[in-house]
Amino acid sequence: MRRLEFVITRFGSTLMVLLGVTVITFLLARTVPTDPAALFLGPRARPEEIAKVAEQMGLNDPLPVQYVNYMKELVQGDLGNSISTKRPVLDEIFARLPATLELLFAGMTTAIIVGILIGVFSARWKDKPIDWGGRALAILGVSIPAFFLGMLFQIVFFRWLGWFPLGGRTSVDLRFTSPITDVTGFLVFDALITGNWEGFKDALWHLFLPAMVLAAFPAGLIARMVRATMSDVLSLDYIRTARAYGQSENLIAFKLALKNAIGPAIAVIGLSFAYALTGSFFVEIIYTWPGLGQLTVNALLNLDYPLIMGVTLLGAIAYIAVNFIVDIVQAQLDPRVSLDD
Amino acid sequence: MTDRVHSDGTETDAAATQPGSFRQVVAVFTRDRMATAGLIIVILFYLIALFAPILAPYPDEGAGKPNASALTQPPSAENIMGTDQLGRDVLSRIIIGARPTLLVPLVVVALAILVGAPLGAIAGFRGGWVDTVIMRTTDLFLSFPSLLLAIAITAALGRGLFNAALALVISWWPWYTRLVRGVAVSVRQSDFVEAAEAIGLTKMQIVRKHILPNSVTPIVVQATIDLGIVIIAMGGLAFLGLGTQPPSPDWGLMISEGRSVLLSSWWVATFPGIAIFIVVFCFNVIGDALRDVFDPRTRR
Amino acid sequence: MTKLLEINDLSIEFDSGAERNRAINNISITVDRGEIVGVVGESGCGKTITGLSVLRLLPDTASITSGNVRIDGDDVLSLSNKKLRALRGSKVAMIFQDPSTSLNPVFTVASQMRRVVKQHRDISSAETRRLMSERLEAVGLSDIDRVLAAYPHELSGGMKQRVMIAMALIGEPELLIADEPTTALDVTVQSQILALLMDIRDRFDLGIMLISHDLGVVSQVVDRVVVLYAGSVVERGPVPHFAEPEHPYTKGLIGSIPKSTTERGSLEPIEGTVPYDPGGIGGCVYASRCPDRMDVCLEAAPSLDAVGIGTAVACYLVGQR
Amino acid sequence: MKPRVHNRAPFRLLILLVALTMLAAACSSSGDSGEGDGSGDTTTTAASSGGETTTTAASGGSETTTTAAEATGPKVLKVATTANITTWDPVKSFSTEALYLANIYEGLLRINPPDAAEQFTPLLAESWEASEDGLTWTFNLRSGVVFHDGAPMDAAAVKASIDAVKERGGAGFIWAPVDSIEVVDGLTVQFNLSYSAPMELIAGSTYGAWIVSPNALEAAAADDTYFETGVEAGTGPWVLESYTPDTEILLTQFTEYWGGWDGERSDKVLLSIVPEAVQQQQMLEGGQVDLATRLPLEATAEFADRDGYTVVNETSWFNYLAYFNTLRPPLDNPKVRQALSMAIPYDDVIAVGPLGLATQARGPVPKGVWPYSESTPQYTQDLEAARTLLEEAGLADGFSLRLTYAAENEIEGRFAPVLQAAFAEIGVDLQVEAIGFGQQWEEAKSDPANAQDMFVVLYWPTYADAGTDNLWSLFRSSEAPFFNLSYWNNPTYDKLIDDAGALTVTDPDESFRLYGEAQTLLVDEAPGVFFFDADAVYVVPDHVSGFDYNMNYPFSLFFYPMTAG
Repeated sequence: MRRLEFVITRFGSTLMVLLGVTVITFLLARTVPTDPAALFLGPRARPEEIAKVAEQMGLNDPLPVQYVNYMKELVQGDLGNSISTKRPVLDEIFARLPATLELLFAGMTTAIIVGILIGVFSARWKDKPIDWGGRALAILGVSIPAFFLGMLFQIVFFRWLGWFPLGGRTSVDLRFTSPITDVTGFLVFDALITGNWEGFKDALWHLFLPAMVLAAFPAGLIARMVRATMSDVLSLDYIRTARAYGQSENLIAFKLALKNAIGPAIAVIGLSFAYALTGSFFVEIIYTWPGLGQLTVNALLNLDYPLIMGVTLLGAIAYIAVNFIVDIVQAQLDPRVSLDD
Repeated sequence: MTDRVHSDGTETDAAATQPGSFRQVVAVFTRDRMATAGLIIVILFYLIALFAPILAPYPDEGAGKPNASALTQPPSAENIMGTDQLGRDVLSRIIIGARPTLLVPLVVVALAILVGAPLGAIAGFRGGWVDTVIMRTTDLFLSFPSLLLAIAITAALGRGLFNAALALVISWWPWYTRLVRGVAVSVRQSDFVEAAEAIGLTKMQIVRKHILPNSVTPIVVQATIDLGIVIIAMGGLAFLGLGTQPPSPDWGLMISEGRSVLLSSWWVATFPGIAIFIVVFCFNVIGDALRDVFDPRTRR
Repeated sequence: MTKLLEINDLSIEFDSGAERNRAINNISITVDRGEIVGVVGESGCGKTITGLSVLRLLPDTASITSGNVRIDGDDVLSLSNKKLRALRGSKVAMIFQDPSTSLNPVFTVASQMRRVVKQHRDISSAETRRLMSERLEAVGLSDIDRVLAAYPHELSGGMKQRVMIAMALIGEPELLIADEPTTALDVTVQSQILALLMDIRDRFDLGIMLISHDLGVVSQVVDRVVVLYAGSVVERGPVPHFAEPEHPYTKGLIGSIPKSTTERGSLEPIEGTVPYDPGGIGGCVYASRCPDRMDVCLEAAPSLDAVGIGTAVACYLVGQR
Repeated sequence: MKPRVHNRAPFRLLILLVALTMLAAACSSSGDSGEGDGSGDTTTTAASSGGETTTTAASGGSETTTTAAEATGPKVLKVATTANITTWDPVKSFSTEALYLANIYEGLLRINPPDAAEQFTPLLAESWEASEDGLTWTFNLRSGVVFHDGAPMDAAAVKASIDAVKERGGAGFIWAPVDSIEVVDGLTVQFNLSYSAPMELIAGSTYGAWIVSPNALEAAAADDTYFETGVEAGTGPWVLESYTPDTEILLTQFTEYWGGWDGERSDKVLLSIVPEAVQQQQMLEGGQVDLATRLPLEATAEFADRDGYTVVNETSWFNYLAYFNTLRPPLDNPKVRQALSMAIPYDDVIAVGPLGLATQARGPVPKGVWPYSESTPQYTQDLEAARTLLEEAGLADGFSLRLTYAAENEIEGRFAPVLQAAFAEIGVDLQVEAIGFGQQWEEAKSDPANAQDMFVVLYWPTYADAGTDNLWSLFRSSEAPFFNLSYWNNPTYDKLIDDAGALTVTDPDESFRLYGEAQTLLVDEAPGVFFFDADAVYVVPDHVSGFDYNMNYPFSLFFYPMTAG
């Protein structure tokens, strides 16, 4: 019962935070220096048209009224319309979401696996050459900006070695040779479940570099965190007990200690996700990945603020959701964690 | 648990962090050779930023003046890092660009501390509704991915170096509020504050005399690590066209500009990229060394 | 016939970066089958290090500079890692001071015990289960299924220590090293655990090295006592000898133990603390705190001389008597 | 006008949350054991229901085996483009989507490139004639033409289309001379003009001259968003098969096209929207596309030296200029504007901006377009003269100006610093600022008094008459600024332009003379700076045949004659 209570309380406070988040995005949207109505109608609009749309958009109401209206529309899933495409922001976002999610999923999965491995190896062989290498890798990961690493990989893996494509989600030819049937929007996954081997290879081949670039920073974060918590755990009594009973160092590091260390280390996954989310913007631009990042960058260029705020809001929601889940997963992993926060 | 994860992803348990003296900070560098090397390189870069116009071989080109007679030339004796699409010496651009790239993040972090730290001290020390209000606000800002919030703010305020820096301050101060609040709470519970109250120090005096000094070390550690992150964030904003405006140089902007000639003229984007990487790497090495000493969690 | 455990002239140094400290100084201890030997001393005097050295569990910063440790004649210090792991938990088992930190909090009792079985025995899972239940019963636990399914934090301190002992018995050890097994427990539970140790000694013909700071507790269960001070053995002998100990430190140690007969306020703690680097002291290690200190004590360390059968004391006073 | 979201949206917001939750859960659990299959399934399913705009893959293609598809698959022309769809509405369209619409829709006729034997190619009109006074134009339509939706193309459809453009079209102003349109009979349509105008040029316009199925026009009149999901109803050779926003457009043969499908033709045209020039370069080099519409300028020079590629380099309608804000001191003083025009190193601007692939402009009329005149003067850099002029204006100590240019235009971004450096030479501090073009225009239009001092713009005529467009739109005075964003007001110029325009059809020589006078006056008064007319540069691989750049349609490529062998 306490577990359920914890989830409910945690959910309640999350809702409060979400409400605050909408206030911030609303205020930011109203800070935009140009007249939203004029922006919406574009440069060809006549003043009387602008006035009419301003009235319709409720821009003449007092701010609190505008906020209430904004919230009313928001709960109906209406984030307004994009200024440049005139389509509902949510439609635009959903059209791009699968591509970004696929990238994020691949990047985060890689980051978590690689990060944990580096962290564990580092801690297992603390102060040995492996540790030095692991720490260097981790610092490297958090020191290279995604927008530079992405280009570096393009020079090396596309221009010099020719191993990977420069960008895009699939080869252009693919839609004629072996089109991927849209099932989930995750191309690699779709190709796999529909048995489209060519499509699978092609999509994976395109996904590889962007996912690696995206993974670098979070992997570094996770590696450092895992190393720190693992080092702590490895010096604890129960690890000595395990040693005293003949357990091998590898079993100790990769199972007995890791299960203890992973809980605190997971806390960093929420933050890694935040970095990966913004990192995906840069990765998408560099690898012309047709996701939310490209959408946002175009929106920035056109001052398409409903779209920018929509993406910001969803980014915050995603981040909050991830943190919420991380908390719960942490609680699940460690039987001792008291859940009354 | 999540609450204590910092903007660089490490857990600094503020309450448990020893209030170290500045001497201890210095001691870190006398012991750890990597950190010393990092510090020297960082100082070197900042000196370059300070004396940029003197050091740049072609200061005019560095500031943005095109040279129609030498477009995208590969590295050579005259231009050891080559020239960009507008014929400008890449090395000079990097040197002049060190100013916005390195100095502005310094100001950003300083302002974030200036705003965040006192709020954290007040929240932690006063407790009650003041604490609640400040910390709920902090939580609110921290529920956005920081860079995403900065992007949204810059979009709302308008592009440009000043607005980008402002946006980063707005996105970063809560980290310091949270950090200092942790210190403040632990200090408040300690005996010498009781003693201070007993001898009649006012709350503000206690904050000034006990809480803020005790926060210095964790703030220094955090700021070191944050500087690297803010440099990357600034570069990212410039890369997106939101930060420094062309033709002024900025490493992030230079990388962005170099993208269109990436395949034929790799040097345009690569050198500024390496520059930004070196600085951030050094900040991270220094930060790690400091944290190893001052953060008992990772101390042996 | 070789003894079950022989520690001969063992010295251990710690390397803390700039300086090296000798923590254990030429000590010799033996334990035989069916015998409980108490190793007694204040905290920081090297008891735990001695215990850990038997299984080569010393931290990376410690190094053994002289002497050897033999189990059934085999030199532990020169065993290969593989053989060492085979030794740990089977022939020699160890239980620790604080059962609540010595069990892995995120695994169930069954899971932790099963891993020990797997390490040393090749038996089916049903047999494993039976073995685990049997051992848990042997240490006096009931409601075995619940215990097996429990996480450590769901058990009381005494239960946890019983689980630890049961775990130690799984590998059918000949030698048990018990490092302050009762310190973290309530007084009533303490005596139960001590009784349990005696019980299993009898049933399994174990040799037990019982490490404790509490001479009073130890003397209830052990056959012989070794008193350690600052890394050196200052006095040893069978329990009866300690009714009238001879070394000033041992006397002090007894004086500082509360007894039911002791009147309030008559406890006499020993002044001062254990020296930091006993290896670097020229004279008697206890000289700095000794109420009966003489000039000679500061010049050279007294040797551990036999004063009776199985009894030895390292003190100039003893020689003068 | 008020935009609406259809009502499935809240449901989808929920799905988004679920999807994100699942993603996170999958991430967390994979950290533990590396397993994530079950949750991955849910995530992706949920996520995909949002992507409704993604149209399914090539019809039938997924049924056949891959090898068979490769062997017998359609002949596809693959093109990388940068052009985004701002609207699918052919009536409203006034932007980059012209590239696609020009292949889906047709006008009455097409204007041929300057070097062609005939001036026009008849399309939906087989012939036309003008009355003596140039006020009545009669077009005889081609018979048997049907729209993609099956409706017949006839005089009523032509009238409806042009009326719609006049009423709500983005480029509706081009039909300004047309007073009324009469349906004479099923296949004859007559335009009655209020003043004479070159109707062939107007009917051959890139924008606002497409003939659209009446059914679609009706639907669009009732529902503003009718076209927006990717609906079309033209007569052109290509049918829009699928459209994924910002990603790709697939065109397929319209089997009933009046021109027929004899000879070497492509079966489909796949247009990948690739905003990045570098990416397009890679796709072209890697053979992923047959044609790329935008390559890095640096790369085109390399292609010229390589076997297997031809670089097509032609004059174009693209005229780069900058407005001065003539409302505000010091730019209200012609001497200052002249000084600034003289400070510019035009050769460097051309060398740095378009990498030399341009010619210095003679005023706002692009080379090769009526009424371009070789006698229009040009400025050349003369810093001494510039300084003298500033002294005369009492501004020897210099001043500062703010210039904006379109962030999305790479060429402007390249030469803006050249201006900055040049102005510094005469003591003028120029702040340059890259903003989105829409924002830039918005700023200039909404508040002239506080707008930017200089506004760099790339302009091209809407149809092949730069007199009624460039000269009129950019610099003739008007009450509400639209494109005359120098806010220049010169009655002499206005009269010259108006008079010249009225004589275009009836007395072309006099019209040309008057236009010439106006252009000389314009350059002399310098309400703007005229930089260069950029070349249109295309890299055409040798395996592509039928490529023909038509400068009269600067944003369009016609895929009908093109094949990739």
